[in-house]
Amino acid sequence: MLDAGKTETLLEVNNIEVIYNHVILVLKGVSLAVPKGGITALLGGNGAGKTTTLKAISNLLHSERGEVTKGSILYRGERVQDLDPAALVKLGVIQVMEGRHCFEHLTVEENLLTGAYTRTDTGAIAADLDMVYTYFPRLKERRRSQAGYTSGGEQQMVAIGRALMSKPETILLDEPSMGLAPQLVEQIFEIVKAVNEKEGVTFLLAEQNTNVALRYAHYGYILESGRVVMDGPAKDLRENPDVKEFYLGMSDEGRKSFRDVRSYRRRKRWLA
Amino acid sequence: MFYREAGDFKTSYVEDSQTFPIRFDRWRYYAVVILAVAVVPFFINDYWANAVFVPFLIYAIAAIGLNILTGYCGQVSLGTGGFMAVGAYACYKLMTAFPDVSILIHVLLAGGITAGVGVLFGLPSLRIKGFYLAVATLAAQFFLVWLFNKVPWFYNYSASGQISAPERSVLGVAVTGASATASAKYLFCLAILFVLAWLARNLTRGTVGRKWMAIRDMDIAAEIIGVNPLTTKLSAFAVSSFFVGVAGALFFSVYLGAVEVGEAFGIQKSFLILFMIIIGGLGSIFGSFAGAAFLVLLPVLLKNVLVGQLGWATDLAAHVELMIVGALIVVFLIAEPHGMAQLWRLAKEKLRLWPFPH
Amino acid sequence: MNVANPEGYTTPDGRRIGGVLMEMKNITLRFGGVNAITNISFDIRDGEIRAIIGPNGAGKSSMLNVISGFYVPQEGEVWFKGYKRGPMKPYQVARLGIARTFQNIALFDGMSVLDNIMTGRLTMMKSGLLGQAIWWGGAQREETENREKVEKIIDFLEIQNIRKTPVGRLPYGLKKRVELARALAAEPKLLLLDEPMAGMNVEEKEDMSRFILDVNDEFGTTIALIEHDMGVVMDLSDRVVVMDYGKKIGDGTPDEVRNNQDVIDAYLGVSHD
Amino acid sequence: MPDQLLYAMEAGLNGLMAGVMYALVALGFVLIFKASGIFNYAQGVLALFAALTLVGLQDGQVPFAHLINAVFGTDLHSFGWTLPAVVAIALAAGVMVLLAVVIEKLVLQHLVNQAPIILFMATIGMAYFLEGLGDLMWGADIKKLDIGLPQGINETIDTLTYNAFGYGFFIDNLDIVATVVAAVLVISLTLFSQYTKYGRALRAVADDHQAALSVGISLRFIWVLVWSIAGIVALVAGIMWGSKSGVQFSLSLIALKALPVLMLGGFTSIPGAIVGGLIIGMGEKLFEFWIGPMIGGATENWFAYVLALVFLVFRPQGLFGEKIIERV
Amino acid sequence: DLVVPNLSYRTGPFAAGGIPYADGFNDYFTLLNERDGGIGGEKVATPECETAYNTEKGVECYEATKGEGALVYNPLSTGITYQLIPKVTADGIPLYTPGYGRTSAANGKVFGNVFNYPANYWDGASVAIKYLLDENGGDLNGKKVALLYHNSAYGKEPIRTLQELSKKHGFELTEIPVDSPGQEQKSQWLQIRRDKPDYVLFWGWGVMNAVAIQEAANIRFPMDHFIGVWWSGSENDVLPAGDGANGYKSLAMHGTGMDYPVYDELKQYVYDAGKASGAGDQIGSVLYSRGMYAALVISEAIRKAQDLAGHAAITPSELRDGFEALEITQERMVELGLPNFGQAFAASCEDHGGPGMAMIQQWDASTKKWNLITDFIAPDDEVLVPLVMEDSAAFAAENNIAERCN
Ligand SMILES: Nc1ncnc2c1ncn2[C@@H]1O[C@H](COP(=O)(O)OP(=O)(O)OP(=O)(O)O)[C@@H](O)[C@H]1O
Ligand SMILES: Nc1ncnc2c1ncn2[C@@H]1O[C@H](COP(=O)(O)OP(=O)(O)OP(=O)(O)O)[C@@H](O)[C@H]1O
Ligand SMILES: [Mg+2]
Ligand SMILES: [Mg+2]
Repeated sequence: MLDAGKTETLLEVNNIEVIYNHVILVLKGVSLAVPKGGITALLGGNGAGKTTTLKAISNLLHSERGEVTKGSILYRGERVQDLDPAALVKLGVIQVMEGRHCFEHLTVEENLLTGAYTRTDTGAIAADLDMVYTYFPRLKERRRSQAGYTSGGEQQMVAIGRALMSKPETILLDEPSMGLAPQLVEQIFEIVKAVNEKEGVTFLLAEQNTNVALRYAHYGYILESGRVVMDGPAKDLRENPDVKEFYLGMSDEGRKSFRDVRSYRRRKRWLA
Repeated sequence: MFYREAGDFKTSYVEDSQTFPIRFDRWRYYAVVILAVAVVPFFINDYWANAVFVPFLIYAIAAIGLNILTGYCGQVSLGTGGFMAVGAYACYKLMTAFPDVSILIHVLLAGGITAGVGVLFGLPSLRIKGFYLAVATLAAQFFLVWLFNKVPWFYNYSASGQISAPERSVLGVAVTGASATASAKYLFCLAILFVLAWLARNLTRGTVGRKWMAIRDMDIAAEIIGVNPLTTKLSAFAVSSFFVGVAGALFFSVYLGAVEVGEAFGIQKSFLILFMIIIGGLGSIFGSFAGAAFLVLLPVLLKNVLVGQLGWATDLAAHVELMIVGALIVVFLIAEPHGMAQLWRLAKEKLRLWPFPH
Repeated sequence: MNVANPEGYTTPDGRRIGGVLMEMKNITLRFGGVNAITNISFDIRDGEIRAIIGPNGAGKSSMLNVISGFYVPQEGEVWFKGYKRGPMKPYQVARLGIARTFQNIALFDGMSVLDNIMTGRLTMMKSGLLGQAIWWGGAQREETENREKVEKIIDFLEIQNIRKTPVGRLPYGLKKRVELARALAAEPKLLLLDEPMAGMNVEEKEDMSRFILDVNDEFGTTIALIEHDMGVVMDLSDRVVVMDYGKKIGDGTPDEVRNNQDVIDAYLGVSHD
Repeated sequence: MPDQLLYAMEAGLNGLMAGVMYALVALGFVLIFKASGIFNYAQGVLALFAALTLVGLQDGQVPFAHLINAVFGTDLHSFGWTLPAVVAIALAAGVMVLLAVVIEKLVLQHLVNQAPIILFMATIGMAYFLEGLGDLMWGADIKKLDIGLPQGINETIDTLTYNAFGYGFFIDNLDIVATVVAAVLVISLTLFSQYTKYGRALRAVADDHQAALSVGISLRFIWVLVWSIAGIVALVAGIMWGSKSGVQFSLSLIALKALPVLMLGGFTSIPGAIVGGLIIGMGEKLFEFWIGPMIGGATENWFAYVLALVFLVFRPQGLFGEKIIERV
Repeated sequence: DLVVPNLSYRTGPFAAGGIPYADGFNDYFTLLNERDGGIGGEKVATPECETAYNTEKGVECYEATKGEGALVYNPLSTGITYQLIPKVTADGIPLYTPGYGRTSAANGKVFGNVFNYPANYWDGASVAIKYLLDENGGDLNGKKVALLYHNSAYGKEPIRTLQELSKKHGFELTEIPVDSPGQEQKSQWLQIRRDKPDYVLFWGWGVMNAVAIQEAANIRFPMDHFIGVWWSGSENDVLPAGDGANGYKSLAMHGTGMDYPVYDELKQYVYDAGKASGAGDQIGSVLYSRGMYAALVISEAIRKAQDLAGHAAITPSELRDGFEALEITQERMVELGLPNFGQAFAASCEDHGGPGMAMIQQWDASTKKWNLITDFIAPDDEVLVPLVMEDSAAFAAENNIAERCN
């Protein structure tokens, strides 16, 4: 397993603040370091700011009237905040957006091919297409369907496959497991792992499914209300009792049945 | 802190759902109403009435109408000019056929007739959506204009096809025709606008409004949770056309006094009113007012500055004016795609936080 | 327990489940060449929590769409409350007392949370266009009455603080909750939930589970639920239908399904417990 | 053959030709809609602007002469040259490309991911601006556009049909040229959008700006590309219509003739523009021919829209448009 | 100062017609100011206001200039005219609409403030038919005449008259409307090609003119059988069609070209002094001449009013009286440096419409010039007067107007 301390930092987020619509302050000073060749997980509850962080990195905030007002984002040591999102993809950073965002009117295969938009090596593209189809045989069956008509899970596969098609150096994955069948969730993380190990692709993933995420990630950050409240190597986080209780749903007696959680608990306030 | 919300506690849902829940807003609203009713009429002259106030009031009615259809119900319409023409011609026929009836009744009936026509042209909206529908509404625009131009019955067989408003009065005061005074015209339009805006506000805050907005935001989901798209869309067409029809009737009878259908109610009018609601803010009654005010005032202002103050040649000024209006529209959309109403909301949100930046 | 008993059955935790509320008979749904659903039959009993599971693209959401009248199956019959349902528009189905949430959140983005939830009550609000326009009197009274009901749901789901926020700004998880609130506002007899817990962490799933159980308990609402989190499905549901490639491959109690070899092969991969 | 039938055939044929002229304008709409989901109302004004620029360049008019004279008290009018048509067309095309760059920079870039209606409105704002600019640059008088295209009745067809039916058909030479040009445009644009990766990128952008950005499609590049092509198509339309009716303000109103075509063919289909054009052109001419005289004539404007509307009721996405995806 | 607002349109769809007209209008007053120091010692101000041919802007312009003490309005738009008729009547300001506007305003008994001499649309229609009668030896029986018109108030004006005339002279009238702006006229011209009318009369404005002439040339319609009203007979209309337009005819209610002594003075006092209106490139064109003619009539009315009132700074209502008492003789035209440019006429309380005569001009494409080919032809008042009476009586009834002049 990779150790964060030893490798160089590929992506660095320094104390950023994000404001939507000029008034809504969402991130209140978030800092992250993503090591090259590692899998870093970004955890946290609803509305913690995971998606916002990823969008800030990939420069997609502008199109949502959001803005990084403080701090800096460095990729390979260079400031990338002011780049065009497309330029960032050329640098090798690609994002899989939350909520799929397939191109509805394009077929599944066309969607995947658009992923390779920035590439010119036709032969390799075809090979990668085959690779994606081996990862997701379901997509091969539906390759000629318009993506808008495919099921939720199929769309999620398209989104991930599309990102893989661009042969990136870094992938920002926003909730990859959402809406996928259980064995597929494992499979996706296996793919992440494989791509990470074989091709050295760096991952930063935002995930609600903490359980799986912490099993595959090397390092984790926990975000609450726009602040990083805890970070550490994945295995340490897994052992942390608070994380266990709130993110893994385990009490001292092991996993509780969802039927038995009788009283609603107030969310624990982390010390910020 | 200038703007306070805290301290305004509501103890009932009625209070909570009133139009201006914040006391400060409410006062400002009363101040504007008093100004409009009790001060303006004493100072208004022909120029201000005919060049600014009367068109503003009438356009505001039309803008509210279109906003109901487009802003609230999400059905983009480019047929507004045509529907205004229906209102105008209906009013003309009624005025000349029943000269002794109050013009107020004629205007309202004209609105009703337009509502009927609106429903008819709204029928395709059940199948056709988005820009296809927008373009399809042009069928109404062109057809109606053609009809009023072609069938002599509509213009009482006059030689040129123009219709001219004879003098008619409300409560003994002339509001149409040459001898109507500036303040009479102004107050007549103001009263109608006031009542209609209030009705529109009621409609949009309750069940009907929610149905419209549901169809606008996601028609399929709306249907699945129990909104009947047929009646909902048609009710929006009907209500919207009613407003637009009333505006058309006033536009012809009170404001211009004589119109030629292709010129006064052409497609340019449809676009103008669409502009008003977009610049003002889709889905906002206040936005309709703001948009109407902006687009009525801006050209007058620009003209007075460029020609009156700077002494430019009129054609240069007109070209530059066109460019400025166009550029301002774009700048507005870039600055705030949700219109002036949203700018206003954001400003309030900022004020609430003032002096802290966030 | 005797699941086939037409009179209903009693769950292990002692809840009484009634007779058949809804029955799908031999449903087949095709899109061009794609068979989304092939000849599936199953029933939903009064008061139970019925889960539908299966791999991605199995046809689960399509099945919900058939129930809510959005898709019209080429073959098969839908029976509700003992009557065969004729061809119906979705909004008519809603008026029968069937409410639902959507897999890809379908909230009305331009409206506040409160207004969104109020739309859930549209089928119950009767005042006409004219009454609404005049507002004072009937319309206002009706609005207030319904508002009270909605406020109860808001309290119940603990979303008081976002009441007036436009839904577009909410994070994913809260949107799901608002959608649930909207469906509940309709006081449905049958509630259809399409992946209500996607994109939530464990804590939030626990909250959501509580809501679902309480709705079922307190209002006696029958629930049909699609979910990929097996923990949730196994813990909450009384009976489970399993679909794969549009076909039904299993139907029974969670325990039965969990040990069904076809289900393990097609969906679970390993047996979950 | 009975005369009435011959006349109808002639009217129908001319309708087809007129339809081609509409299609030329509709093409520009389709391109931009396909590439960004923007309903570009300014397309008509682009055609006007292009034609004005072409005439201005060709005749060596000094741009903004009127303004300059007013401000500096000079008396400029003309550079005193007359450029060959080809050179002037090339230069005008260059201006259109430049315009595309400017539009992207100043407007589109700032409106990424906005609702379609907002973008639509922005194009109307642009239309106003360009209209004012065009007039300010080149003056508002009617200008003659002559790049040497043939005009008037085609003798060959006249003689051929006369010999065949005893009635010579009137087909305008300019319309024949327009048909050839339109065919070339449609074929090459179809090839471009079908067989290059840009074609796919265009459709992706139209579906989802954000997702397109996220896979590395540069919206700026795509938009400049598409608006440039649309600008050049507008130039072609401007040349055709300008040769026919002179160049002045009303040229921008041809956009209104293109809308029903667009609606009928489908907003996203390049071949749809031409097929739609043919159907609309023929339909409105035949209607005017048979029914027009009974109801007072001048029916063409609305009939085109009503015809398209009727089609839409059966096919809400037009003949070849992409189906509107309805799913929950 | 004497304020004579110039409600012009130098932008919009009809700018090409509005520009020369406005220039001619301004330049003539500039000449009076520069050469004579105004009229009766009072300078004339012509504040311009852009209407873009749009009725709403027209209202705004009217109200804006009214405050400056406007003496008379001449909006060059039939639509705006209709709108201003009640307003000027209430405000007591004269409205002068030569060759356009509401035809029945010729009846001074009903329209006290409106003047449309020397000729109006119905006159024009009648003159055109008279000319055709002359061409055909006084008999139009069985001939086919098509009216191609702008589908608006303006274009529809001559229809009634022509219908009456067709009854009287036994020609067959076909009405062919063209929707504004009129860029696409294929159907109309195919119809003409098929029906083969003997003559086409033409009521167009703006781009419609150029397109019609081009299409006529395209179908090889004999151009000398194609006759436009005076609003369809300017250089703008024929130039785009090039040689094809050769022989096209139109009505003319005044002369054109620069062969008039007044141009020497205009050159001296206005053009060479750098005081020309607009770009100064429209001088001598048909519509320029028309604007100048309108200015001339207005200035003569002002002179008359000054005489009647006995002071130079007249009021609008004094000017109204001046219009009503106006008489312009050929001698006066000579004095003004425009011999034979316009017809002589005298107004009266009943008659606000003048004699209504017009000439026919023909386009020579090789020299790019309009040539007058007839003398002034008088309209058929026998047909026109009853029509005017009928229409004005209807207006009077609808608006409760009591007849004057009794
Ligand atoms: N476009 C926007 N405008 C205004 N506020 C926004 C916008 N997008 C997000 N927010 C706010 O920013 C906060 C963080 O949202 P974000 O989507 O980043 O959370 P998240 O951690 O990804 O949550 P989830 O797990 O539910 O996806 C939320 O409170 C949300 O309301
Ligand atoms: N309207 C449609 N047109 C064409 N194909 C469709 C349509 N709706 C669904 N399908 C296809 O039917 C199949 C079943 O889809 P459905 O959405 O029901 O799957 P699902 O079981 O809900 O999957 P998931 O768990 O991924 O949401 C899919 O392959 C999908 O592509
Ligand atoms: Mg998120
Ligand atoms: Mg699904």
